[in-house]
Amino acid sequence: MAQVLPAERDLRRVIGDGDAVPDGEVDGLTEQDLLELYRSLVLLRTYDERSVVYHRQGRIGTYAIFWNHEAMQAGSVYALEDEDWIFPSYRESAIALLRGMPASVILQWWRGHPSGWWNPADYNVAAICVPIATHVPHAAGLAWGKKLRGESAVAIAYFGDGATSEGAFHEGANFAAVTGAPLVLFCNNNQWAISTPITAQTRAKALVDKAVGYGIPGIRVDGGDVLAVYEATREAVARARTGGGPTMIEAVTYRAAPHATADDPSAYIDLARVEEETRNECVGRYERYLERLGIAVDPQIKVKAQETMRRGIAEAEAEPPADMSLVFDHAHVEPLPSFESELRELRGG
Amino acid sequence: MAQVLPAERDLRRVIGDGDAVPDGEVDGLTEQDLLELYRSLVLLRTYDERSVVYHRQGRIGTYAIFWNHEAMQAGSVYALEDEDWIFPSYRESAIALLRGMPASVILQWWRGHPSGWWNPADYNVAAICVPIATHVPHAAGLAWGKKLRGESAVAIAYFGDGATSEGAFHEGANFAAVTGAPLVLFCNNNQWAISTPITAQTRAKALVDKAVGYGIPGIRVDGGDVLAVYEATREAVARARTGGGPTMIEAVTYRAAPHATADDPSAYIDLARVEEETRNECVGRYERYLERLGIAVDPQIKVKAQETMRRGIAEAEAEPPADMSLVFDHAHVEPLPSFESELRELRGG
Amino acid sequence: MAELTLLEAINDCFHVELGRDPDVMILGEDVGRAGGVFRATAGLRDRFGPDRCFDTPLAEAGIMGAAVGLCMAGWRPVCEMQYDAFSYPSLDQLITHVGRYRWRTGGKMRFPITVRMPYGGGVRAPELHDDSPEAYYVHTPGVKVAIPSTPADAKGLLAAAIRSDDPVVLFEPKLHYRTMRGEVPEGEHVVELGKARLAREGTDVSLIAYGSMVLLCEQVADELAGECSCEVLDVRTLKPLDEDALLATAAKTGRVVVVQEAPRTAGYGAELVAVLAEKAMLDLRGPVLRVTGYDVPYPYWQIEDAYMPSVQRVANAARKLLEY
Amino acid sequence: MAELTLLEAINDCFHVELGRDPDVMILGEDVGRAGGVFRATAGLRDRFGPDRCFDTPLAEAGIMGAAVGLCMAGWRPVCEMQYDAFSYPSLDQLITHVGRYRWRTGGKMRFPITVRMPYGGGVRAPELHDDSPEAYYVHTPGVKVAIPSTPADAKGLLAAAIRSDDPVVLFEPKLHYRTMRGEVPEGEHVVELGKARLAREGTDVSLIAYGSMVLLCEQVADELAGECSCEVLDVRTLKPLDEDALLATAAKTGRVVVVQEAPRTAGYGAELVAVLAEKAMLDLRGPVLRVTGYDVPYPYWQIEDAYMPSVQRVANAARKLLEY
Ligand SMILES: Cc1ncc(C[n+]2csc(CCOP(=O)(O)OP(=O)(O)O)c2C)c(N)n1
Ligand SMILES: Cc1ncc(C[n+]2csc(CCOP(=O)(O)OP(=O)(O)O)c2C)c(N)n1
Ligand SMILES: [Mg+2]
Ligand SMILES: [Mg+2]
Repeated sequence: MAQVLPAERDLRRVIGDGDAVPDGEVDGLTEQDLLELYRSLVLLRTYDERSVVYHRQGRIGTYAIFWNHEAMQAGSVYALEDEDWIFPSYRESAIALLRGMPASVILQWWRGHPSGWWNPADYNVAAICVPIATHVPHAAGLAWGKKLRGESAVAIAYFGDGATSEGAFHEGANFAAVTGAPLVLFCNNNQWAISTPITAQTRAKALVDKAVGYGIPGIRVDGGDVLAVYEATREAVARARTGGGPTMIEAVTYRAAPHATADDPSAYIDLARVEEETRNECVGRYERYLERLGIAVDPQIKVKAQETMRRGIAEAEAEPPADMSLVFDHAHVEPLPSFESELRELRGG
Repeated sequence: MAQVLPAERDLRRVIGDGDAVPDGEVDGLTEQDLLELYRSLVLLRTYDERSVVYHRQGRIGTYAIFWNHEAMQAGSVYALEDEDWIFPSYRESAIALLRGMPASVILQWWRGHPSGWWNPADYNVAAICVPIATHVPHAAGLAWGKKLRGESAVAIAYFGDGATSEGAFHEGANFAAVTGAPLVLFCNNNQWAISTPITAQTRAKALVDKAVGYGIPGIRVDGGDVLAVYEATREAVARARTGGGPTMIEAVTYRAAPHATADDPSAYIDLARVEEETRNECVGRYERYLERLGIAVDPQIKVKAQETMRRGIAEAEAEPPADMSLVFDHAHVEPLPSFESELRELRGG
Repeated sequence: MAELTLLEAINDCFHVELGRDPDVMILGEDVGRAGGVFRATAGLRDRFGPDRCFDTPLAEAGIMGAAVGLCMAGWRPVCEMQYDAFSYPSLDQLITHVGRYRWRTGGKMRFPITVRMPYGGGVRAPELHDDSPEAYYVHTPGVKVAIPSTPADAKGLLAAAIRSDDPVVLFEPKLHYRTMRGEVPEGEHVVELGKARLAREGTDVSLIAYGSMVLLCEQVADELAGECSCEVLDVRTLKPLDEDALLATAAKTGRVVVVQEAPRTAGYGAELVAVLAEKAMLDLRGPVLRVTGYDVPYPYWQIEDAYMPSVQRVANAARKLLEY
Repeated sequence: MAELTLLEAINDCFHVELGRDPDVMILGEDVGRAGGVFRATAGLRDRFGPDRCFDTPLAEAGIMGAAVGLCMAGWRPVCEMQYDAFSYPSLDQLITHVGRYRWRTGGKMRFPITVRMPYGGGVRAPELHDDSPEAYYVHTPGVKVAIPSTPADAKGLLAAAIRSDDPVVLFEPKLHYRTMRGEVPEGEHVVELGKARLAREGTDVSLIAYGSMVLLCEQVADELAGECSCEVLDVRTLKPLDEDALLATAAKTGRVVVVQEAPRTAGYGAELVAVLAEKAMLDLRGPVLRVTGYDVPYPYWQIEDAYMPSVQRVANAARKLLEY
């Protein structure tokens, strides 16, 4: 079993600022990899920005914006194998794009259409978890269950800073630690839970300090630095896969956008800080890094991402309306006897 | 605000072993205090041993034995003021004896008689908490509420090693930390939760490591050493009372008796270890310490404790049977309209 | 009297009650800085300070559990659960402590906790923002439950809950938060717990409902106006139930339809029917019918209307009774 | 057939089912080393290894939540909740995930979770060891519920639950764990979910119950033998309910008493009455009566008998109907 490391409080960082902080690099990443990461970032950014527009146009419902969270998602997923399982919260609603899920499926989810519900086993991506932190025990159970079967898959669960206050986070993290489950506990610390700042959420100096209490290693990383996130996750995944059990990663970023389309943060947020964070957002930071390295990015990457979204929304909107029978379908494997007559009644029969 | 200390992993200890480990002492404790602590230990020990007998005699119901836990209870309560609130679990069922509650009340609780239910405000001792860890948020709320009112009272919540796995512990501890509530989180780590050993409960090296994750100081103390427990609690209480917020204390001991009268640990426990722990039990350790200091103990202390128990059980047994109306009384301040006719029906009217 | 929305009526109540009693405090997620995600608590943090309208950590069991302790310190806490389905983590504290702690002290201590939450569907939201969980709460000993259906009652029942020395849980029909307006008495306004409201008088069929289903029943009454005369009873307090009002309308019309948005099986509607089946048998001219949500997870929103009791389903039930 | 206690029948079932299907695993507090605090899982850790009968940390929501993930990894988890009231921390996972996850995958994944727990009072225990929480579970969409009243059914329903691809919650009458003995088929024995059991045939009054109240109803039938002939229907599966059996006994006798140990308001008994009030109205010769626990915290044990439905209370209800 890997040695249990104490939690780190220092933010790991790879990407410099083109000035005082020098650029680093991640062992083993080729230019191909760097471009692949860029593609992921652009895809997510495009998904997010288009979704806000679609919402304004009334084409999708309420939507949880993940602008400036892309580096955490892209960097961590790039450290996974396809066999590894992803447990997203609503903040990572589009993460399955990185596993090849059509954009239309996720858009349908936000459109409240049943074709937005997928089979987790198709992409090894669990359903989007709406209630805070309740998926952490699921991820622990899946990872533990895989280990019990002698399979090599690892799981990663994404949750926010607010989520660390929930009992479900605690119980899931402890279960994973005790069972030695191959799990990465990935905390997106964007410093807000809707209107509640991190200082009202915890008295801990760093959320990753919680790792110590579960007897597992913790890593704190700059969440706006896609390479640092990748590297940290790769380390955690390797430990998990070789029997070292779970790791908690705290990725520190800042929610520079509203919590969701329905939210107006002006009442509670520091707008100057938001502006500063916006200037330093993660996709631009990575673009400047690539530029400094002299790596040219194909403009087609952005064009293709736009194309993906155009096709996605078109496909979603072309889907026929859901049939009422779906009210009853899938609630059980063996349906309740009442359903048949209830559906008949509903159809006006 | 007091500085946040890192959690200590070393066991604090005051009482030596009369051999390799020298005796220490606690600043400010007089001989009078030392004898007072002894009186508390004997009272609790007597209560516990008599209760096991009463259970065997069928005079009380199932009973949760706290043999070898007395030092934790006596030492910590001695560090409190009367205004301070105690939140016991079932393992500290008799702790209110130390606040002057008649033994009959607690015996009645274990006899399932309504006169065993008391007004917490009479002794500043909350009701015995049966579900694991659910009283931790209560204690946090009380302590926070007192602070909000500008009152100086502090609270202490007792819970076991198993309890640290529950979401309720986590949410309560975090609430207390965030609100700066004057609370002592007192973990009785007796290394077992019924048949589940501490190694199946957590992967942490020490339970007090959890304190770091809440951003609060943690103290690890020898739970069989009444003076070390007293001293640690005194420090935590002082910090709480002066605005420094909560402290977590992990008191390490060993459950040398069955979990409760209904439990047979022979199936799961290491009997040699139990024997060793029994030889080193906390009341005897303190007696030997006093002996080494040359402090004579009045044999009347034990006699009086026996007398308290004799009177307690006699009073409990003399209580008239509870009236059926108590099924309905006290469920609400404004009773439900149905209760009147239901009681009439019950009385056969 | 002012014309207020349901939400404004709740906010108005808070201003009155926090002003009136310095022991009342609000705690919940985002109730302070943001004034609540629906803005039910807007302006209270500024007016009464951050301690009396407190942004808690994200932990519903912690909120409910802390409230128990706050009562012991002399406070009258009002807990907001951000949405119906996000109250489930607090059920443990509710069942094991909120409903039992007074009894556990032999009646010596009071636990004047108010729990309130937006509930119900029809708002085109992602899953778990649409539940009608009242049955879990009503079944819990030691807990009273009320559900307003008008702005005036939203204010009056909340005031009654806050002033009650018993724990009271309030469900607020979020569907009507901003769309329903009504006259609301200014200043102190208390609606006694345990009293139903006759929303509409009628003679042929009784439609019995609470919360957002009351308006639906009134629409059914309109729809059926040419065919029969519907009485609409707004149960308003689910526990304690106003049995007299329930039995009176059953005695008057002899035909009863109970409407509930929650899933059918073991919902609160069953309790209403059971009371009638025990105590109004001789008055009934036919079966007691329920129109309810189905025993399924609340659906994705594109088909949520199919789940919801509709004017048509309720009207059909009423017609069936008329033909009986 | 062997004569087994209810507990032995459960243990026997586990031996058969874990032996039969390598994907079945048990998790819970003290289920392994100790074989459960009631010893329902005795011998399983030794026989099948600590991974298939796993001692979890003390965290009920963690147990229920981990079970969801275990299903995704191909396991068929059986979760033990140590006591009724200690299942409440897991209600959140039950309601938000166990009952909804299959639906959430468009029916693509299966969640064959079994949850079992000892329930009910009468055992002279400290508080919160006596609850009858079935209504919370029955009301939850996506979840099936069964409650055996005999050793044979304890085995057969547990086997059915374990083999079911739907989540099933089982409540075991702890009062009868060791005191009730009965013939239990050896080896594989499955009692289909959704079928009631006619515990006693009769013609004048139907006593309808489940779990530990069935034996009580049989005692009432004996008690009343000189006065009338009682039919006793053991509902056995609460969801899905065997409506045919319910309606058949109501049609046969026309007089129905529903007996439930849980608090009265919005208990499962109300659902049974509501079904009768909707579908058996013409068959009924009088009101449908409920005999239940009261809407109070389950009392301290010295007076718990006053809370419990008694032979006398049920017999009185039956007599009332006969006089009607
Ligand atoms: C159990 C539960 N309680 C409350 C909510 C409502 N809610 C949705 S998002 C949110 C804030 C979450 O903050 P955080 O965990 O930091 O994640 P972020 O949204 O910042 O990514 C809240 C309170 C919920 N979804 N689930
Ligand atoms: C919520 C809950 N789950 C389960 C139980 C049953 N139970 C009673 S004591 C106990 C073990 C507690 O262990 P620990 O917290 O270490 O305290 P100890 O008994 O050792 O003092 C369990 C599981 C309970 N009382 N409450
Ligand atoms: Mg956040
Ligand atoms: Mg312990």
